Amino acid sequence: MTTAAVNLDSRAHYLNADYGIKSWLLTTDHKRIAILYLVSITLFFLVGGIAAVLIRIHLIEPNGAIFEPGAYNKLFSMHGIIMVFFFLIPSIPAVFGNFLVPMMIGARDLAFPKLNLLSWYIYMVGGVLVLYAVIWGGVDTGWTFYTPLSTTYVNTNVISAALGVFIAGFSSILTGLNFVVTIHKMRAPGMTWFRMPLFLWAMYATSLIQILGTPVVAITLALVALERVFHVGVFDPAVGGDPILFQHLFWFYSHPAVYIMILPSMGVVSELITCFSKKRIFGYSFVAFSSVAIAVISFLVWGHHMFVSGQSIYAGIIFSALSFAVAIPSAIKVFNWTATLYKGSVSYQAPMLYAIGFIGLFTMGGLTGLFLATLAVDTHVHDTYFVVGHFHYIMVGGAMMGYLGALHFWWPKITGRLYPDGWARLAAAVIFIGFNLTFFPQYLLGFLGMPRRIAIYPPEFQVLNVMSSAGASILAVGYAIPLVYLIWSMRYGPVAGPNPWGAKGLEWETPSPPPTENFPQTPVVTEEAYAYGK
Amino acid sequence: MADSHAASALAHQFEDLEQQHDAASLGMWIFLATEVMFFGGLFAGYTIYRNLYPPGFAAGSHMLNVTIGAINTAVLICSSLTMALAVRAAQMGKKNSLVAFLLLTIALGLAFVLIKLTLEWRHDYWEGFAPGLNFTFAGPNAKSLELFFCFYFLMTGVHALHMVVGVGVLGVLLVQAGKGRFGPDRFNAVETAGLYWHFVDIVWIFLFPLLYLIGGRY
Amino acid sequence: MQGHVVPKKTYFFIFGSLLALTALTTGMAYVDLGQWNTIVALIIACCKATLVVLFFMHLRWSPRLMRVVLLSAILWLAILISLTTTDFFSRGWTPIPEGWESSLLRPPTLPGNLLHRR
Amino acid sequence: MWQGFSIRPDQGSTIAQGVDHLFYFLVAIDLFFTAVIFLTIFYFALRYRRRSEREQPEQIEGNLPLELVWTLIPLGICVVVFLWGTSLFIRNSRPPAASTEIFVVGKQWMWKLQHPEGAEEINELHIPVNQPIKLTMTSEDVIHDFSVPAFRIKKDVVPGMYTTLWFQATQTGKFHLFCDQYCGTNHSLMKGYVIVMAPTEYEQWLSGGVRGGTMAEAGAKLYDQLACITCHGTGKGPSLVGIYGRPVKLSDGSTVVADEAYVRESVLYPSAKIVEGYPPIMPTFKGQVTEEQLLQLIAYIKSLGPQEGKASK
Repeated sequence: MTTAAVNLDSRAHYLNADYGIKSWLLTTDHKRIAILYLVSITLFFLVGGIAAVLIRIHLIEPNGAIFEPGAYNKLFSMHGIIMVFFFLIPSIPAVFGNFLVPMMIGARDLAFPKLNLLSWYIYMVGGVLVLYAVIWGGVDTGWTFYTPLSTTYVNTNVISAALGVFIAGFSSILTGLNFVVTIHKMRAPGMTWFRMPLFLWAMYATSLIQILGTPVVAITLALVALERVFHVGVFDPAVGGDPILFQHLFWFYSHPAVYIMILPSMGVVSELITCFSKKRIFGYSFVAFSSVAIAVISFLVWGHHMFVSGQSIYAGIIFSALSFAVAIPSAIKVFNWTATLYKGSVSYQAPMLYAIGFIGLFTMGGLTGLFLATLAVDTHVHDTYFVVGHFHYIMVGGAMMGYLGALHFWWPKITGRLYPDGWARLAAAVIFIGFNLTFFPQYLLGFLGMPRRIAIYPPEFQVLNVMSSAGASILAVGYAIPLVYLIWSMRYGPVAGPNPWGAKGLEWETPSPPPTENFPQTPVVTEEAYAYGK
Repeated sequence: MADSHAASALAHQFEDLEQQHDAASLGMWIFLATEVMFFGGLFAGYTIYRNLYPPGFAAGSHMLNVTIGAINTAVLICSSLTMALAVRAAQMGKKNSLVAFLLLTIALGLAFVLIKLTLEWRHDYWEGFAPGLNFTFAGPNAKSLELFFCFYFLMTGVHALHMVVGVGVLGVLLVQAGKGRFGPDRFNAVETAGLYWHFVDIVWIFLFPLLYLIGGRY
Repeated sequence: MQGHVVPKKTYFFIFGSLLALTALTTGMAYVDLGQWNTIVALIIACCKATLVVLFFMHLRWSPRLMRVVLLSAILWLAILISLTTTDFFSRGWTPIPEGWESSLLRPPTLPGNLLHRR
Repeated sequence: MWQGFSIRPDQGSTIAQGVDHLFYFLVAIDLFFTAVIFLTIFYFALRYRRRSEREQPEQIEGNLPLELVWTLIPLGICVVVFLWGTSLFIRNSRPPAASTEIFVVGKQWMWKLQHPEGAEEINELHIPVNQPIKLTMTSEDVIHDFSVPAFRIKKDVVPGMYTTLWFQATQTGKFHLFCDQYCGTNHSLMKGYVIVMAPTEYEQWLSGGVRGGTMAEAGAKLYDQLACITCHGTGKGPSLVGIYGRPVKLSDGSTVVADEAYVRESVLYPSAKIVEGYPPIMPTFKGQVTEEQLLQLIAYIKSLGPQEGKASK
């Protein structure tokens, strides 16, 4: 083990380039900033995860096992705000995007390294503000901040929570901006658009959403905060304002935000599937353009969150039609991934298990989205546990599986060490089983009509709720296992070498962990992505 | 001399100055796209309410002083000109005229904000047109008038905030220009700040008719 | 590497046009054009914005990519505004009962046209 | 825990069946595609598993016809589902002309409902079966959502705006009414029931009997209306507080337990059993109270509990 440590440190790389807390907090190295994000989003995930576990324990009893309704409301609001804005949205872009975008295109760093560090600080300021809000006094508006509840009727820390999200939004915008400029301007010689790994296409599409959507939710939440401070009524019916306008502006961002979470995972899955079946991707251009198509169409469908909101039914019909449109590129991706396995050389190391888990869960989550795009059916299941089940299949089943897949795939590159593959496979299986047990019953609950966000429910729903809670405990164990062995591997894991998976891509051509400048000299690209035949 | 100057101007992640220049201006254009959407939220709300309450919005608009609005528009257009000239001076390496034009731009920007603050906002406040602070109007369209003034203060306020940030940025550039930091090889900062400044001008070009000229003055 | 240097004359010409257009738009507000007042004002504003973007912001001499960025920003703004207004303007098409009075409801505090827009 | 467990909600309205058919159609589509994807992956995973580290699989670039097939088939399905769902939705949003209109006001954290005849209720909506009902709704404070899963209907209740819903119940019974839009602290408690009654019962309910409240509250009202208090609270007659379930000594020396039958007999035939120490002055209420009202009176007397002067409930 000690020899391993000697091996890694015998040469200069980004981790041993400098030591001390200052070398981390003032770094402009994209790889170190990625680590800063990795640590901070893990902390936020733990906070949000504890809230989730408490929610599920509470719901074992129809009358609620632990909390008063008011406390329960604060708990699910905290879970939603932290998981959505401080874990899922930054997760893959801020950690793996930061680490990989420059390496995959053969650049030394992102286009604006200082801006990149600034993004992390902005994110932390927003995060601290929100943590303050949820821990000292709490927020009970839900992550959706619906008016006039949030502006006039609740007495909790709405202002600091809304400002926290507002501030964190700029972190997301600047990260997206950095990626788009980097992908446009910093590609190594020979790295044409159609030679780029699909992860980069996905990151590019994600960045478009971050750039064009986030400012709208920022100004909207700023208006909510102002309305609370000054009691002016932009969304207040008492002054003639319209609360439904708030929903339009909010969902204009917050629906595409779902694709900020899922698109990067789709990019990761494209990398994993090709690597572990030793094959080029089936239908490269279809997979690449479907990412961009998803990003664009995602901006046209927000009204399906408002089918029963009092929105005009004609607008509802338009939004319903457009919502179906977004299903097509998603379907194209799933079929192409499946076809990539055909005649491949498929191996089942841990990252591949996560990728296959992603495809399964995303398929189930995506298909249940059809129910919610269908006006007549949505009328029944809207705002019920069906919706909760659906978006957890996408955001936890999909985005989280992709995140863990990425973590296991690039961990040797990031740390230079391997983790125990057996444990990793076990964790993947436990997570897959726990996840389905947790969230599948929620579809049934929703069909039966159990509303979301309630602390007390009719006793006939108890069986399914208990199943869901049981699943949640398995899921929690599943998430804890990687935490243990990954930390263990940082010190005791075997040395990985530059390319432990036999993967293609520029990031694998440099040592693990990579040197500060990524490449000894600027690489020249001569072949397409996923050239596994060569 | 020119070579060493160029080398120090090039950040380590870029291959050459052209790449660096393109990246900087692309970055700023993308940032401006996000600004369009940031103001876009306000414009969307404005569009909805103006069409729901045409009389209230017209009445509110008539409470504003067109002359001051028009003068301020002219002030901003002047500042855009001086900013464009400042960029030109930087491109050509004329240090003194760069400093002069930056100073002029800052002065015009401050003039705009001061006119806004003293002649308009203060006046509107004392007249009782400031929703949430001092709103005393009680005419037939009081509610929709209040909504108009909400948007008036929000939009002009966010715009003025952008002006103040712009003035701050130009201040930093002014100090650097005084030290002779800019030249034909190195004017990205001035150019991107100029893009931002012109964008803020464009926002006002739309705010002026949308806020001051509703419903006709005939 | 100094980029495109625009002649001073061009800047002053654009500057003059912008001032003239400002005067024009202010003047037009005093002419009764009915519905068209707003449209004329917006057209003039668009012209001014175009001048600023093309000349002051050098878009005329910039790579095509910058134009794509600008156009997509405008397109996205159009999406936001048009799809939102779709809702508001078609909401009145669904018949709403003529104002019922219920003893349970507080007297309406609204300016009115939100409730019974046709 | 398993009581009332089911995975199919009641179909309580004319709308429900149509929605369910579409729902099950979608379930079928989901199952089909999930099965196709899962089985294909499993098959490929086994068939093409890596047998040696050195094997070089054949590289396949893609297949345009295949791409078109799996673009067009989902597209076709989406078009079908969209048209089906939308036409159903439009039909479901159009109330028949002959609907009875009921007004709904949402308020933190209760539902106030008002019938056209003037009857008002809270958190309970009594309606006749097989009669189209149209709800016109607004809110006094925040956004609520009127949702009756058994009827497959739901609509936000928005301040400053009227929204409408309609349904026609097809079976009598008691169905959950939820607030589905999170509305603040006691959102979880903002719930109630829709009680669907046979038309005759509904008429009876409307005409005054069972309006609002619990049985005991209705009994209390009745107790008041019939002026029972003029004797039973003043000493002219025996006090009724806490007598329920206790033995009562009668004037003929015997004792009876004051149960439901005894109370009923005393109301209808007061002279049958006279309590010791009181004169037989009570008039008969036969013909003045219905059976249902009798039950309410009994419920009220039960609720008077053991302590003197205070209702335990």
